[in-house]
This record gives sequence, C-alpha cells and structure tokens, in this order.
Amino acid sequence: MRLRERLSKLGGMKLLRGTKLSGELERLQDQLDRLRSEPTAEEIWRSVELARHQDRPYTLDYVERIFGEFFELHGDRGRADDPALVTGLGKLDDNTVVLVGHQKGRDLKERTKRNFGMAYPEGYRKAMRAMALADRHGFPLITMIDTPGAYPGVAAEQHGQGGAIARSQAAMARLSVPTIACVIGEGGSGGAVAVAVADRVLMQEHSIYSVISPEGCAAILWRDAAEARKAAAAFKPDAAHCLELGVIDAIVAEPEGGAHMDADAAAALLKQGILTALEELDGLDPAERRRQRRAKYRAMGVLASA
Amino acid sequence: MRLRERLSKLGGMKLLRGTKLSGELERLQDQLDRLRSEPTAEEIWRSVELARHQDRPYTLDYVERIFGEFFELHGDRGRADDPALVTGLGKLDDNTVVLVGHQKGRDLKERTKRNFGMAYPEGYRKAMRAMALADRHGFPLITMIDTPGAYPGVAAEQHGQGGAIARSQAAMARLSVPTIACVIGEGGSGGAVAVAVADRVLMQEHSIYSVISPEGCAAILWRDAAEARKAAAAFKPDAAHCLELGVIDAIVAEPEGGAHMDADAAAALLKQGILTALEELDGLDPAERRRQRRAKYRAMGVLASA
Amino acid sequence: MSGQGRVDVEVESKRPDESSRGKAHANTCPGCGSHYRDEELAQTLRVCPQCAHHFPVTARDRVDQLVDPGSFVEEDSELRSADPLGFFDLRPYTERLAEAEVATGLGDAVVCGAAAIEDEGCRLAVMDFAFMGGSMGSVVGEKFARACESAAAAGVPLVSVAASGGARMQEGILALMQLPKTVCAIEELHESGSALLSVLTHPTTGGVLASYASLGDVVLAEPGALMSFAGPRVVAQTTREKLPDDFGLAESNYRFGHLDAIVPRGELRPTLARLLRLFGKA
Amino acid sequence: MSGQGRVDVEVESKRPDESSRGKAHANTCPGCGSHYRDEELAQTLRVCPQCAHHFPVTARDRVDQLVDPGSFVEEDSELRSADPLGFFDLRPYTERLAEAEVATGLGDAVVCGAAAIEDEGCRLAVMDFAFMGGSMGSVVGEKFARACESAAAAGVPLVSVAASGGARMQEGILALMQLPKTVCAIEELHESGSALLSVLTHPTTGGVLASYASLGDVVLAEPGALMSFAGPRVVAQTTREKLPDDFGLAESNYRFGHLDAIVPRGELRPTLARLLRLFGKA
Ligand SMILES: [Zn+2]
Ligand SMILES: [Zn+2]
Repeated sequence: MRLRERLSKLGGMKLLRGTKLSGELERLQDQLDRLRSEPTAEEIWRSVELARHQDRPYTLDYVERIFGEFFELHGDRGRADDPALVTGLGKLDDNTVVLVGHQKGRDLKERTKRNFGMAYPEGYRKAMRAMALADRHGFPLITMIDTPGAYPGVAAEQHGQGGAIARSQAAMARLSVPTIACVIGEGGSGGAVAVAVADRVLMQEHSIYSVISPEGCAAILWRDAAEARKAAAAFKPDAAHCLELGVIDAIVAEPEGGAHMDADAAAALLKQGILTALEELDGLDPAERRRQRRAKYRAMGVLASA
Repeated sequence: MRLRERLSKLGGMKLLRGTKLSGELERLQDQLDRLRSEPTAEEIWRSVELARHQDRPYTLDYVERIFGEFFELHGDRGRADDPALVTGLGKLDDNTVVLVGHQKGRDLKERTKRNFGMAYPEGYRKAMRAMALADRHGFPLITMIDTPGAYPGVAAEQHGQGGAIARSQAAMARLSVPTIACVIGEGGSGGAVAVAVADRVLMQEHSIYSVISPEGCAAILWRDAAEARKAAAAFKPDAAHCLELGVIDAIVAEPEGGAHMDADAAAALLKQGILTALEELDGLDPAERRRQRRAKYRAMGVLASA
Repeated sequence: MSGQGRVDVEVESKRPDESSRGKAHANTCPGCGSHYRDEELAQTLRVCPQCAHHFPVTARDRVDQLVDPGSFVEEDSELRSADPLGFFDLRPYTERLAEAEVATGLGDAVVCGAAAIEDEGCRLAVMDFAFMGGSMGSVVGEKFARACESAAAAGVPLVSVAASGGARMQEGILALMQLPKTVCAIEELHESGSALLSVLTHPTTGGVLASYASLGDVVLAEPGALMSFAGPRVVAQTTREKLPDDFGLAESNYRFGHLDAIVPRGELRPTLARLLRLFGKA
Repeated sequence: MSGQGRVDVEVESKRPDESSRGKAHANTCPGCGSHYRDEELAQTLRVCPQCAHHFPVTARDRVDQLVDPGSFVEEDSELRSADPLGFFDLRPYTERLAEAEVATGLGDAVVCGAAAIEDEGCRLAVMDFAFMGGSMGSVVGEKFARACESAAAAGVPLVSVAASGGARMQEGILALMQLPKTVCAIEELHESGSALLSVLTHPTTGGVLASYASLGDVVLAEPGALMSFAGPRVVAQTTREKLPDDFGLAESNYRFGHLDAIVPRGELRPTLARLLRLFGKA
C-alpha cells in the first residue's frame, strides 16, 4: 500500500515546508479514508460503465462550468485542427490557465466529427502548441483526459502517432508551469498519458485509467472480447487502485450515482480538486516543481530482484 | 557607408574585449578594402549569373569538402522528408556542428527531386528539428543558403509556408549556440532568410541575397520580366551592397572566375570564413551572443523623419 | 498605382482594387453587386449588409472600430521611409512615397499607438493596404518593433492588424531584413511576458505573413481574407494547376490548422477584449 | 506463448513467429523461402544472403554484433518483474515470467550495460522480443531509466535497440506509466548533455514506440521493420480499409519523415560508431 507508506512518512516529517505539507497530509488522509476496502470486480465494472456513460459530462461541459471566460485555440499550425482534442485559454477564478482536453461527441454527428475522442497526431501537436503558450506566459496547464485511445488509423500512423504521443509527454515533462491532469472518463492507454504527465493527476471517482481497453485485453489474453469484465477485474483500471499504486495523486468525488446525474455538482467538485492541487503547487520553485514531477514518474513501477 | 562608420567606431574604442575585437577590426578593414568602388550594373548582373551557374558548388559539395565525418538527418517527424533542405551532423576539424542547407540538384532528375532547392514548410520544420538538436547539445549551427525561394505551390501554402518561415526565423533568434549563415548562391527572399538569422552572415563574393528575384521585380515594376538586369541594378542583390547596408557581416572570396572554377579552393575559403566567424563568437556568453544577434537585426533598415 | 509596392503577391483581381479607393465603384460589393454610400458602409463597419462581404478598412478607421473612444495615442508617427538604394523603376521610389502619403494621409503603411479596448490597455499596430499595398519596408519594420518594445515596457499585449502585399522591394534586401527584425522584436516581447494578438485581414501575404503576422500567441482572421505566402497568380503560374476555390483564404487556413478563429468584423472588438482579459496580468 | 505479453499490437503473421524460436522453420526465410542453419545465419548477422531479409536477433546476439569484443559489462541484470496486480488470465503472470526466463535466459525483455563501439564508450539498452513479446513493464522501464542515468553519469550517449509489442498489460496501469517514466529519464539524460541514439528493429510498436524509442536525437531502423503505434490488425479492424502494402514499415516511416535513416544490419555498427564520434565530447 504505497499511499499508506507515503502518509506515514509524511506524518513523521517535521513540517519544514510549512502549511503546504499539512495540506498534503490532510489530502492523503482524506484519500486514504476512501480506500477502506478494495473495490470488487463488480465495482470496477461499474466504473467502466460509468466512465463510458453516454450522458457523462465531457471536457467542454466542465469547461463551461469551471471557467469564467474561455477562448478556444484551434489548429496545429501545420496541417489540421483536430476536434478530438480541444485546447484553449480560460479564467479559473481570477487566474488564466491553459486547457487541453479530449472531447467526445454527444450526438452521432458530433461523435463522428470528434472521432469519439480519439485524437490524431495533429491533436497532440495542437496540445503541444497550447503547452508552449502556457509555458511562455506562466499559465498553469489543466488537462482533461477522456479517450478510448489515440486513433488507430492509417493516416494517423503515417503522420507519426507514436512519435507525437512520445513528444507530447516530453513536452509536459519539460514545462515550468504547474500542471494538473484530470481523468474525467476513459483514460485509454498512450492516447491518455500523452496529455497526463503532470505535477498532480486527479481521477474522478468513476473514471478509469488503463493500459488497454477491457475488450482489447480480453481479446488477446482470453481470446474473447466478451470476457471484458474478467479482464477489467484483472488489470484494475479504477481510481482506487490507481491511487493505491501511486499512479494518481487524488480521487475527486462524483455526485451520488455518477457525474452524469448532476453535471453542475460534478464540475464544482472537480473545480475544487483542481484549485486544491494548484494551491499545493503554488510557491514551489519551477525547477523544483519539474524535478518533483519527473521524480514522481521515475519512481513508478513495482520491482523484484533475482 | 555603414561599414566605414562601424570601422571608425571600432577603431576608436579601447580594446576592452581583448583580441577578439582586434580580430573583428582586421576583418572589417579587410572587408572594406574589397569595397573600393561600388559594383557596376554589369558586375551585379555577373553575380546574378554566377550565383545561378549550373556548375556552382551546392551545399553537399561543400559538406564533403569542409566536414570530416557527416551524418545526414532526415525527416520533420510529422509528415515528410524534404530533399530541398538538407540537415546533418558534421565534424568541423575536431568539433561537431549541425548543418542546415538548401540543396539544388545537379542533373534533371536530382533537380526535380530537390525541387530546384525550393523548400516546402516540411523542409523548414526539418531545419527547426536540427536547430533544436544543436541547441540541446551545444553544437554550433552552420547554415548554407542557396534557393530561388520557398516553393510557391498549393500544398506548400496549405501546409503553412508563411508560418513555417516565420517560426524558423524565431527558432534561430532563440538559439543559445553560435550560428553562422553562409549565402553560397541564390539567397532568395523569405525562403532564404528563414535559415539565415545568425550571429554572423557570410556571403560568397558572387552570391546574391535579395527580397525578390530580378525577374519577379521586373515583371511587377517594369511590367516585363525581361527587364531583369535593370531590376537587379536597381535593388542591388550583390555581396558588396549587402555588406555596405549592414545586412551581412563578411564577404568570402571565391576563386578567380567564380566558385565553380575550383570547388576545392572555394570550399577552403568558405571553411576559413566559417572558422574565423566561430572564433570571433567563441567565449561570448550564450545570452549575450543571443542579445547581440537580436540587436543586430533590430538595427537593420534606414529611416527618415517627417 | 499606390499598390505598386507589394512584391510577393499579386492580389486577386476579383477583389476591389485598392488603388481606386474613393471612386464610386469602390463601394460596390464584389460579393453581391449591391451599391452603398460611404455612410451606409461606415455604419456596418464596412461589411455588406446583404452578403457579409468585408470591404477594406483604412488603418484609421480600423483603430476607431476597435478602441475605446478617445483612448488612442499614436506613437512614432514622424517616421518616414528613406530611399537607401536610390531606387528608380518607371518612377522614383520617393515619388511613390510622396503620392501614397498624400493619398492616405499616413506617413507609411502602419499606424501604431497605445489604446484601450473595453478598458484593457494594449498597444496597437494596424496596417493600411492603401499605402503602397501595405508593403513592409524599414519604417513598417521599425514601427512594429517599437510597438513591441512599447508593449513590453507597459506590460500589456500588442494587438496587430495586418494587411499587406509583402516586403517593399524598393528597399531591396533591407525590406527582407524587416522579417527577422520583427521576429526578433517578438522574441523580446515574449520574454518580457507580453502577448502578441495577431489579426489577419485581406490580404496578408508574403513577408508579413512570413514574419510577425504568423507569430501571434493567438492568430485571428477576418472572413474571406486572403493569407498566403505566395500569391494565387504566382502559384498558378509556377505549378500550372488549377487552384482550389478557397486557395489561401481564411476558411482554408482555418481548416489546415493555421488560425485559431475566423472572426467577423462585428465581433472583433469584443473578441480582442476577451483575449486581452485572458492575457492581462491579474 | 511467450509473446503473450504484448498488448498494443498484433504482429503480422507473415513474420516468423517469435514463439517458435529454436524450431527448424525459424530459419526459413519468409522473404525467399531459403533454409539456413543457425551457423550460416550467424555469419551474416542473421540477414538472408539471398534476399536481405532481416531475421530476428536476440538481445545477447545483438550486443555481440555491435560492441567491441569483451567491452560489454552488463548492469542491473538482477532486476525481475513483480506481480503487483496478482494478474491471472488463462494462466498466472508469474508463470509466464518464469517460462520466459527459462526460454530466453534473460531476467526480462531488455539487456542493459556499458560498452564500447569502435572504442567509443556508450551505454546500451537492447530489447529482446522473445521475452513476452518484448513487452514493457516495470522492469523494462526501470532498466531503461537506469541506463539513462548511467549514461548521464558517464557522460556518454545511450544506444537503444528496441523490439517490442508494446506495454505489458499484466502490469496494468503501471505498465502504461513506464511511458512517462522513460520519457522523463530521457529529459534528464538530455539535460546532462548526453545523446540518445535509437534503433528500431522489427517490431517496435505500441508503448515503446510511443515513448523512448521515438525520442532519439537520431532515430534509425532496420530494413523492413514494422514500427507503428497501433498494429496492422487493429488498424484494419477499426478502419475497415485495406492497408497500404508497406503500412507501418521502416520504408514508409522514412518517407513520412519519422526516421533519419534505414540502416542494414551489416552497417549498423559502423553507423553507430560514427554517431558516437559525432556526439562524443571532443
Ligand atoms: Zn454584398
Ligand atoms: Zn531470403
């Protein structure tokens, strides 16, 4: 239990960095309380279903509820504007932030236009442009992750999908500004992590974050895509497990029944999560913040020895 | 006469920066000696012809003569590899440098492949990738300019020719490493200056550097492309005038009759010019070098007042 | 013939000829053929009420359309082009300059100054296509660079409104050097923490598109504006292919990812105000 | 079934099945049908003398092909995968790991260490597709990150030779986190001043292509190597279109600007030596 370890370590430390640390302690205790018991296979599958629920709020639903003014930025300055990934400038209370987020479509027409939230390399290049803008002006970067994965198409491969995902991560590893990633639905594989290399990674209670889709995993390992429930239970894409494994920093509560039951309430909770995370990061020297960000990822994984 | 002004100013200065300044003084005196008299219209036209001579050495001819080991870098990591602009790593004596240069073709087949040295936006994006590599590793950047201009095609426009040229200049304005641009043939308009924003700009004796081709200028202002000689005489694209106007930093001599008469000798002279320029830049703090680079361009132009 | 300064692009002839400004047919809509009086068009910001065609706007009118009344303070208006090459084609450059000044009442092709838009402070650099085709010589480059410095010193964004046929060939290689000059000025502006908001109007081509106009933190364009490095005629001649109908237009550029938004003239002022608030220092 | 770890891609079946390594037909050339004995292929670096098909190479053989004899000193060989999720599909993950170790003699899918190539010092990270389809879990990510740190400490470049089906799904989200982990390690490597030379061999797909393998200062590939984020089968199923014949192959990737060079196996050692000299500190 990584989280418990971290908590006990923090608890034993002198409060050298002042109130920021006690804030972090409090957050960890709060998060730990959520993990009384390990989610069951049924609970995991329920998160898979809720994360993909057709009425679940998408990035732009949160944008209009969380940000005051917002201006969408379009285009990768090379070849295209990818509607599966939106970027923009927004006011979070009195501060300007840069937003990068996957966008699924609500109706059939918009779903097709948005390619079901599956970005092309052009989408990740647009995201990198927005990141550069954030860094140039010192605007914090907020990303929202909600994608089945990067689009697996011929043109997407020809335009360098793998390289674009790699470079987008590198760009995030390099930023001087505070960065918050929010998994708000499906955090699908490389297409998700491409915009999720952040100082703080938040996950909504019923979102999922995974290396492969349950169906994809089942098709390969069980040789039957219908065994998706078994696969999900095995690779545990739910928020509680992600927190436990040290992959995310905090779980953001959803309204009873899931975010789609009350988008306003879900947005208010998400906004609070973002503000708390920003507050924790505030006052850190940019170089130190980047160092900590990289160190966090550097430490991920579980090892044994021969 | 800007050059004379600069020389007399330098002559009157205390040698605060030591030998580097006396080197610069010597170079300026040497350059000034070349400008005894203003080139005539005939001499200007001869440069136009020599700069475009079919046997004139191209970038890769100089690469093989100037660099020890060389490794060509391909691709813009997005969509294409533009053969009209070559990039690579080379050994200049014992030091590694990054090379970016336009490349025309020698025979019909290669000319077509190289698009007569007219780059697409993809070419400038490849160049920017090479610049980033130079900066990351502290390798000086050497560019060779030899293009009628950026390619004026439908796809080139759709892929953002204007923006690519602008961003390539911005990338050069931002570099921390020493940068040397060498105009070795036709320095045609935006397509040339895209890779010529450098600490030191050298021009071979019979190369040209211009805002528009003589034919293009004649077609617009004389309404007759055949008046190209008149146009060239009017806008003065020759090296002597460029030096006089403060646009370039030094003229590199060519073998008697032009670079095509003796490529080895032309390469040796060009190499000496590059080494001298690098030596002048050596020891400058990177931030100060960049400041001076920007200040140099900031000062270009001639103004009057109402 | 005041458009003769442009070099990189021949503006499409289906557009109203800028050189005929002031004559009756300049107010005939090329989109739908409707005729207007100056006062009629002024009321609609010079946008055709029938078909939404955007007529050209002078730099002075543009400033008036965008800024809070009375807030504009012009800077560097005394700068004039010199004639470093003694350039003479069918007529001397100095004569073309004098004629353009008389025709437009401007010292050169850009008007710069301090202003406020919805109470947000900024600097403005607005080009006028009527001054030698909005071509960029030493003065345009210098005024733009000074506008960057003025914005940086005041800690406010710079709003650029471009309209240009490209570099001014009568200043030869010095005109080309205005590209890196303005680019370097933007680098310094950015390092000071200020933003560049770039608006492209019909036409923005050649050297201006290949330098400062493309480097906005945000890039906007008016509907139907031509924005291309090489002009349609040059491209057609070089490639001998039929051009797409929307070649180089804002709509095509938006599709290809080069623009953040196409903003109808009537929405430009509130849009810029929103961006100024977003880029403003809290 | 040792290839069952790969997740993002199903490797094309026309390629020799890695799981059958050691069986007779593994040495039958899929390009021209010629049969070879192990010794014959070893002499040609496992390249078909008839048609130049590049047969798969184990990590140990690859190291031998590239480095100066006796110069390789392995690092971090004691690391083994844990089973953080208690993963069990048709068989337990621990069983697959044990089987892969027996079959390959390797602790996991990458071999790392210090070496010299033509007397130029470097660090190596060489993947082995035979170990669970070259899938990347915590150990591969960790060993790669340590190789970056070792190269940075020694001030030498890191040479990476990739062969991978993607992230190892049996480690769930922790496998995905090896992407940013290796990416962050490369950032630190670069800030130390050292270079990453990345060689892609057949196949390099999914999470490895979408992280460290794509981030080389120079990226090379062997002829015919498949390099795609999504595998051909997934793409064909998703898009329901016929794929181009050279879909995802090195040749196609070179054309699209994603590779610096395609280097036949016989030229790989001298090419890397040249690059090491160019990136070496003078
Ligand atoms: Zn109309
Ligand atoms: Zn064969």
